[in-house]
Amino acid sequence: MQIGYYPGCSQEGTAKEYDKSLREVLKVLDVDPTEINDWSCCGATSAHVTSHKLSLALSARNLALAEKQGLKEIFAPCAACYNRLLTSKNELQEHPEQKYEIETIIEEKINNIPEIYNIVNFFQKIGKDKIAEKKKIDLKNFKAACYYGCLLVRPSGINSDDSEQPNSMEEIVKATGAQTIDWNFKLECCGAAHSIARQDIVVDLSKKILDDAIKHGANVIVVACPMCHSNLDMRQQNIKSKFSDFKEIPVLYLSEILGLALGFDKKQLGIDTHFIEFNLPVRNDVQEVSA
Amino acid sequence: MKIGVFICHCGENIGRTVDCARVSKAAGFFPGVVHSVDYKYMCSDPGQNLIKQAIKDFKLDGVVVGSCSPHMHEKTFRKAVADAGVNPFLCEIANLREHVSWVHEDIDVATDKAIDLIRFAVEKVKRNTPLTTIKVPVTKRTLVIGGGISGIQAALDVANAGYEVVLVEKEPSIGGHMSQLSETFPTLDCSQCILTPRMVEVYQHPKIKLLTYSEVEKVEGFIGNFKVTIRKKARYVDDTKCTGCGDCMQKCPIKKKALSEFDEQLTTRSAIYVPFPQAVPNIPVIDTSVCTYFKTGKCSMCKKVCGRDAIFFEQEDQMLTEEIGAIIMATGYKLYTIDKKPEDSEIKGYGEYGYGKYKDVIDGLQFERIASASGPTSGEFMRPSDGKTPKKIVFIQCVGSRDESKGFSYCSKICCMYTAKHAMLYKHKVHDGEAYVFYMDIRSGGKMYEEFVRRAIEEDGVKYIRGRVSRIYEEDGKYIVKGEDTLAGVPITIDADMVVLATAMVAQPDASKLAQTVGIPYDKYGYFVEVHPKLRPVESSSGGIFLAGACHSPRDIPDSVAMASAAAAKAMVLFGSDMLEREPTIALVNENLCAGCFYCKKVCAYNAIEIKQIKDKQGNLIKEVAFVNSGLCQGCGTCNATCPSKSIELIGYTDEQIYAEISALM
Amino acid sequence: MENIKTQDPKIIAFVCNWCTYTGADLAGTSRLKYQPNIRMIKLPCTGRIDPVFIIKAFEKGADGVLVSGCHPGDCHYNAGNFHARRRWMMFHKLLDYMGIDENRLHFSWVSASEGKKFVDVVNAFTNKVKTQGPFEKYAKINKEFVINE
Amino acid sequence: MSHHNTTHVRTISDDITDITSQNPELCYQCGKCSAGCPMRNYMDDAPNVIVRYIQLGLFEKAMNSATIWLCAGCLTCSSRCPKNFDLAKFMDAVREVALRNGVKVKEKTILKFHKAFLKQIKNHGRSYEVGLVRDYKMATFDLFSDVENSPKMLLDGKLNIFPHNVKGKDKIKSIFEKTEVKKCK
Ligand SMILES: Cc1cc2nc3c(=O)[nH]c(=O)nc-3n(C[C@H](O)[C@H](O)[C@H](O)COP(=O)(O)OP(=O)(O)OC[C@H]3O[C@@H](n4cnc5c(N)ncnc54)[C@H](O)[C@@H]3O)c2cc1C
Ligand SMILES: Cc1cc2nc3c(=O)[nH]c(=O)nc-3n(C[C@H](O)[C@H](O)[C@H](O)COP(=O)(O)OP(=O)(O)OC[C@H]3O[C@@H](n4cnc5c(N)ncnc54)[C@H](O)[C@@H]3O)c2cc1C
Ligand code: SF4
Ligand code: SF4
Ligand code: SF4
Ligand code: SF4
Ligand code: SF4
Ligand code: SF4
Ligand code: SF4
Ligand code: SF4
Repeated sequence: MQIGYYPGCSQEGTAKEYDKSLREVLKVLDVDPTEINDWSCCGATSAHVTSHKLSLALSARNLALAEKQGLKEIFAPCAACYNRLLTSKNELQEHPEQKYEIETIIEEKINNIPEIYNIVNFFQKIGKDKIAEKKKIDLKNFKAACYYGCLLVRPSGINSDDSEQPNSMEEIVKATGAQTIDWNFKLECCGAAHSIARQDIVVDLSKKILDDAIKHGANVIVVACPMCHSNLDMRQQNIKSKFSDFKEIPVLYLSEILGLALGFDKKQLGIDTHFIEFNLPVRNDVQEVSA
Repeated sequence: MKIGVFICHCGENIGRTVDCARVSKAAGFFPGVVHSVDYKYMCSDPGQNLIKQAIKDFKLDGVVVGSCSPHMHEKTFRKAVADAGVNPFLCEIANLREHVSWVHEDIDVATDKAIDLIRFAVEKVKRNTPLTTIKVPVTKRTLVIGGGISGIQAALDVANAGYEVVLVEKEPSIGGHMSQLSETFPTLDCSQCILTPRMVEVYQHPKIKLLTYSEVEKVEGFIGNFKVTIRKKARYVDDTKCTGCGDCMQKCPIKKKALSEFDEQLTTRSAIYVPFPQAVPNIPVIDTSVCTYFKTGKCSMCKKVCGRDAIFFEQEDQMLTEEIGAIIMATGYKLYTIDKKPEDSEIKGYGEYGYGKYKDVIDGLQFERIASASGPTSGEFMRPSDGKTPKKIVFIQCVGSRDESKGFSYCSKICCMYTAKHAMLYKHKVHDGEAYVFYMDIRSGGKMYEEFVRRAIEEDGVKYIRGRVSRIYEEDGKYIVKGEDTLAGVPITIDADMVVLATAMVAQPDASKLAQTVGIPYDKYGYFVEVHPKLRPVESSSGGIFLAGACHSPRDIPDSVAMASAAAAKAMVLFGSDMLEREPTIALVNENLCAGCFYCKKVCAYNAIEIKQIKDKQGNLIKEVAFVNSGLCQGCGTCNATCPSKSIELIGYTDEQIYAEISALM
Repeated sequence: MENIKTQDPKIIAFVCNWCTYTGADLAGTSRLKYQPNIRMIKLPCTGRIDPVFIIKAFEKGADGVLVSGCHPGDCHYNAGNFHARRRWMMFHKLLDYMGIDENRLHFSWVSASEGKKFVDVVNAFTNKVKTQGPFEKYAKINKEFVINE
Repeated sequence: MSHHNTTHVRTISDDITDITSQNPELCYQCGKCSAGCPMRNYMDDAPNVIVRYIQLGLFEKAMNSATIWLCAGCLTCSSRCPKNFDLAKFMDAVREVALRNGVKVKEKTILKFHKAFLKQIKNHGRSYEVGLVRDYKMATFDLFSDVENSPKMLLDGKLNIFPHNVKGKDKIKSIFEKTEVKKCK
């Protein structure tokens, strides 16, 4: 399968392991991602909070590049990038006059904007059967809390998932043999936009999310966004220094948990670079299961 | 043709701006006009006599009156003309008051325009043909569809006036939603206590034919003359033998598989069942989707125990036809379900409130059942999940109503009131309990309604919080309700034991289908539409079909009952005479010209156009042509404008007449 | 030229009985004033209007034609005006072909309660037709046609 | 409220309508947005109150509120609003007009962060964390937060010492120049 790939800035920086594990996993699943040539930042939160046009233009440039490259479908592993690209696509399609203006700003024509997938939708497209088929290790001792964060399934209406009770990520995680838990805060915002400027808020919000997952019996959190990951993983340090009784919990990228099931080890997937040490036993007992 | 022209001064009203003498003089020269006069008040007795006398003296066979709007006195002048022996449809009115003297100031200009309008009326009347009003007989029987309080009330009113009624109810029992209610606002009297006697009255009324577990399949004909086909669904119980002893239900081994519709899924029922003990008729039905006999061929327990040998597994649906003169629609409503809805639905559901996921997040009707003395908890407040008495209840209003994104933009009108009632009933029984109501506005327009809501707040201590709730989630057996008090501007979080959602009233899911069957318009929500929202609120635009209760729009019991009685009265107005009179403005087909393309049939909103087969003497089909059913045709003329070969014409507004008017004006 | 342009135009209106005709009545009972050029032909419903009527009106010397009925959805006859509207969509294209300027034909919705709107519509349209000047194309054809007859 | 004979005077509300393509009057003040907003406890005015300020013409109050900067753009409000009012987008627009009008920003650090972030993109086309952190810290003098996290990131190779420059760098710069919101006073 061929697909356009919009990595997003974090993928080359703070979320290098996400990129790495994703590429490994896709290889096994026979997917060949084509990176958008010379893609640039989507503008993330900072663009849309300060200039509507800037945010549209930055996203539109990438969409135009993808189109030029002949890509019909692209996926963005970062929920924020995905959300920006999708929102821009929608606005350009709904408001032709705006599209015209943006085209002049970016000096590119936009005709057929590619289909945009988030990572969960994309794995859905690949199919949980395919994952199950290639599975080497059954992660049955995993009790995963799938964390969608605020942006992955929003805005409602233009997103294919149910925006209040999504279940798509659980479906994919279950294909690894892991159990998934039902919990309350899988959509609650962790405040990533203020991760640096208002750490106090982010620590509060992230703690609530982590506590809820732990309370509902999770032993690992699965995320589908580099921003979510840095907030839930890295910020556990800050939470611990503020709340001494806080118990930590490892946070994996969706691609990493899939990678473990496909037989990669922690280092191959970059899990060793996380702040919270991942030490759930991963046993190769597929043979046992089938026996 | 000898035409007389009569110009009215209307006192000064026309005379001040129009030189009536000049108009009358000019009209005298129009071809065909043999007599032309002006007079101070044409509609007065002397004025009318002037017309009658002129008809006699000049042997007129056409009359044009230049006066006020035809909407005002057309009837008066037509009658005068008829009294003098001329066909009333050979009288035309030129509107010299509303369209000339009152809207223009210059006398010359106004007079010129008046002359034009007279010329044009003269040209039209020349091409008029004598017509007679259409008379159709009336069958004095009423069909009431739906046996809720609206249908019951309408049926009883009509029957008590001495006319026959056929009442069709699709469920096994009549009673509708009112039978499920505990107590009713604003008086808090017991719903079943006031309803049950009415249900029995319907059952015993000699003029009412009650068809429960039945549905209307087809409606043909027109006002006064409908032919209705009704499907009586198989109950698998012979209603002539069954005594309603209930032995069969007692013995039926299926007890848990079917959820009780009447108790809103809070309890279960047997496969053979009556919806509730006071059901009318008290005759069970078998739910074949759960009955073991129908699934596997085994069991027959009910048949064995029935002392009356009333169980009849081989029973089939029966088709009945009824001759009917008037139809009253009373099919009521449904509640917006809080569950996730099917994909194809407009409704998106409320995931943020937990869909149907949380057992103690219930809707208004479920609350009614819990509060009802005849309900699953005998009226004791217990929450569905664990039977504990809820100490803190949150009520949320406008769920699915006033919500364009997840429901409907309209206000359901009754939920403010029933929520106040719910909170009150709860506080009356659980004195130390806390009740919170999240609302956006309180709509309590009605006699003693506002007082009722204030009583809940002032005397019963219900806490009203202005704001919509964003989310509910479960934590340690409590439901965490996240809201904002928009008056104080503070976020509010309540850990409730139970949450009641005042979900919207929505049209019956099959209402639009039924409307199409019956031939009445419905709105985008599926509610039936009245002809005029102010002056004809209980009539549909199809003659002889009336509307009652919540099938028209959300309404409470007093409103439903009032509407039902009004609909009954409208039906009886129809029965006041043996024949119906109708304006003869209908379409007529020229069968020689008609090519049988049936474009006309497609555009007719009243299904008035039928297919007629023309046969030769041997009975061989020569061709098919359009045929206008004069009972159904309303005279809109759309078919006339549509027909490519001009083979169908609207009498009174034929192409020829209109061309003559166009020519006369220039 | 200036002279001709301000000459009194002839305007024919096709209106439905239930809405616009009654709205015009209301203008009258409210004693609102409007320009006197309009001559109304009452029909049961806009659904009755055949585009040929309009052509006919121009052919007979009208300088402008106004068509007005109930608001969409308010039709006395359920859907008559809906059919009318569908017919107009097609008809608009024809107009150009027939050499009739779009500005000479106006469609509007005036309900029974919109006396004021009726007045506004009539005044606005009358002014518009005035700026168009008399419609002479067909008059010429007419003349020739009459001679040939 | 406009009358036939008065000419409409453009207001900030019109600017917001232009940016968002939605009419602020759509909001009927139910408060569902505020009820679910994750940032609600840190805000001074509830999000629905910001809309109300604009509806009432109290533009200064809206633009001076800390709320508009604390909004995290999480879309919780937008996806639950019964009127389909996109409040998150509306918040973006209020911030934008606040910047245009040179209003004194209540949450300075947040704005400084955004500016620092955008500067990296403007210069390199992609985000450059080291530069971002450097610029942001210079701007806020908040030199010591996150010291416990940065060394590990550097060691793990997650913080690139050098920026990645995209080829179309100049184009990006020109996009910025054409769209950056500038103070209009
Ligand atoms: C929670 C709640 C509490 C309420 N409390 C009060 C209160 O305290 N006081 C008050 O005044 N009002 C109250 N109401 C409103 C009250 O229920 C309605 O006003 C009333 O029931 C309307 O009566 P109806 O006969 O029009 O409709 P319904 O009660 O809905 O009856 C319609 C009947 O038609 C039947 N039917 C439907 N479709 C067909 C078909 N195609 N063919 C044949 N039959 C059909 C149905 O089976 C039903 O029997 C409450 C409503 C709710 C939801
Ligand atoms: C400001 C205002 C605006 C409104 N706008 C609307 C609206 O937009 N839409 C709407 O639907 N409704 C509107 N209404 C409501 C509407 O006016 C009433 O619903 C309606 O007029 C009620 O009609 P009625 O015949 O019951 O009473 P009334 O109109 O009051 O008629 C009663 C008649 O009885 C006569 N009468 C009184 N006593 C006696 C007696 N002892 N003997 C003989 N005759 C007597 C009176 O002289 C009067 O003619 C409005 C009301 C107000 C005040
Ligand atoms: S079917 Fe027989 S057993 Fe059942 S209620 Fe009727 S009479 Fe009694
Ligand atoms: S045959 Fe069906 S209805 Fe009768 S007792 Fe058995 S399961 Fe019940
Ligand atoms: S009646 Fe009250 S609760 Fe019901 S929709 Fe209207 S305002 Fe909301
Ligand atoms: S009291 Fe009158 S004005 Fe107030 S809400 Fe009721 S109807 Fe409206
Ligand atoms: S449209 Fe005319 S020709 Fe065609 S079926 Fe009807 S009447 Fe006959
Ligand atoms: S005049 Fe109207 S109602 Fe009558 S047949 Fe023609 S289209 Fe139908
Ligand atoms: S949820 Fe929507 S309508 Fe309600 S207050 Fe917020 S923005 Fe306004
Ligand atoms: S987008 Fe902003 S206002 Fe809306 S819920 Fe999120 S933080 Fe609150």
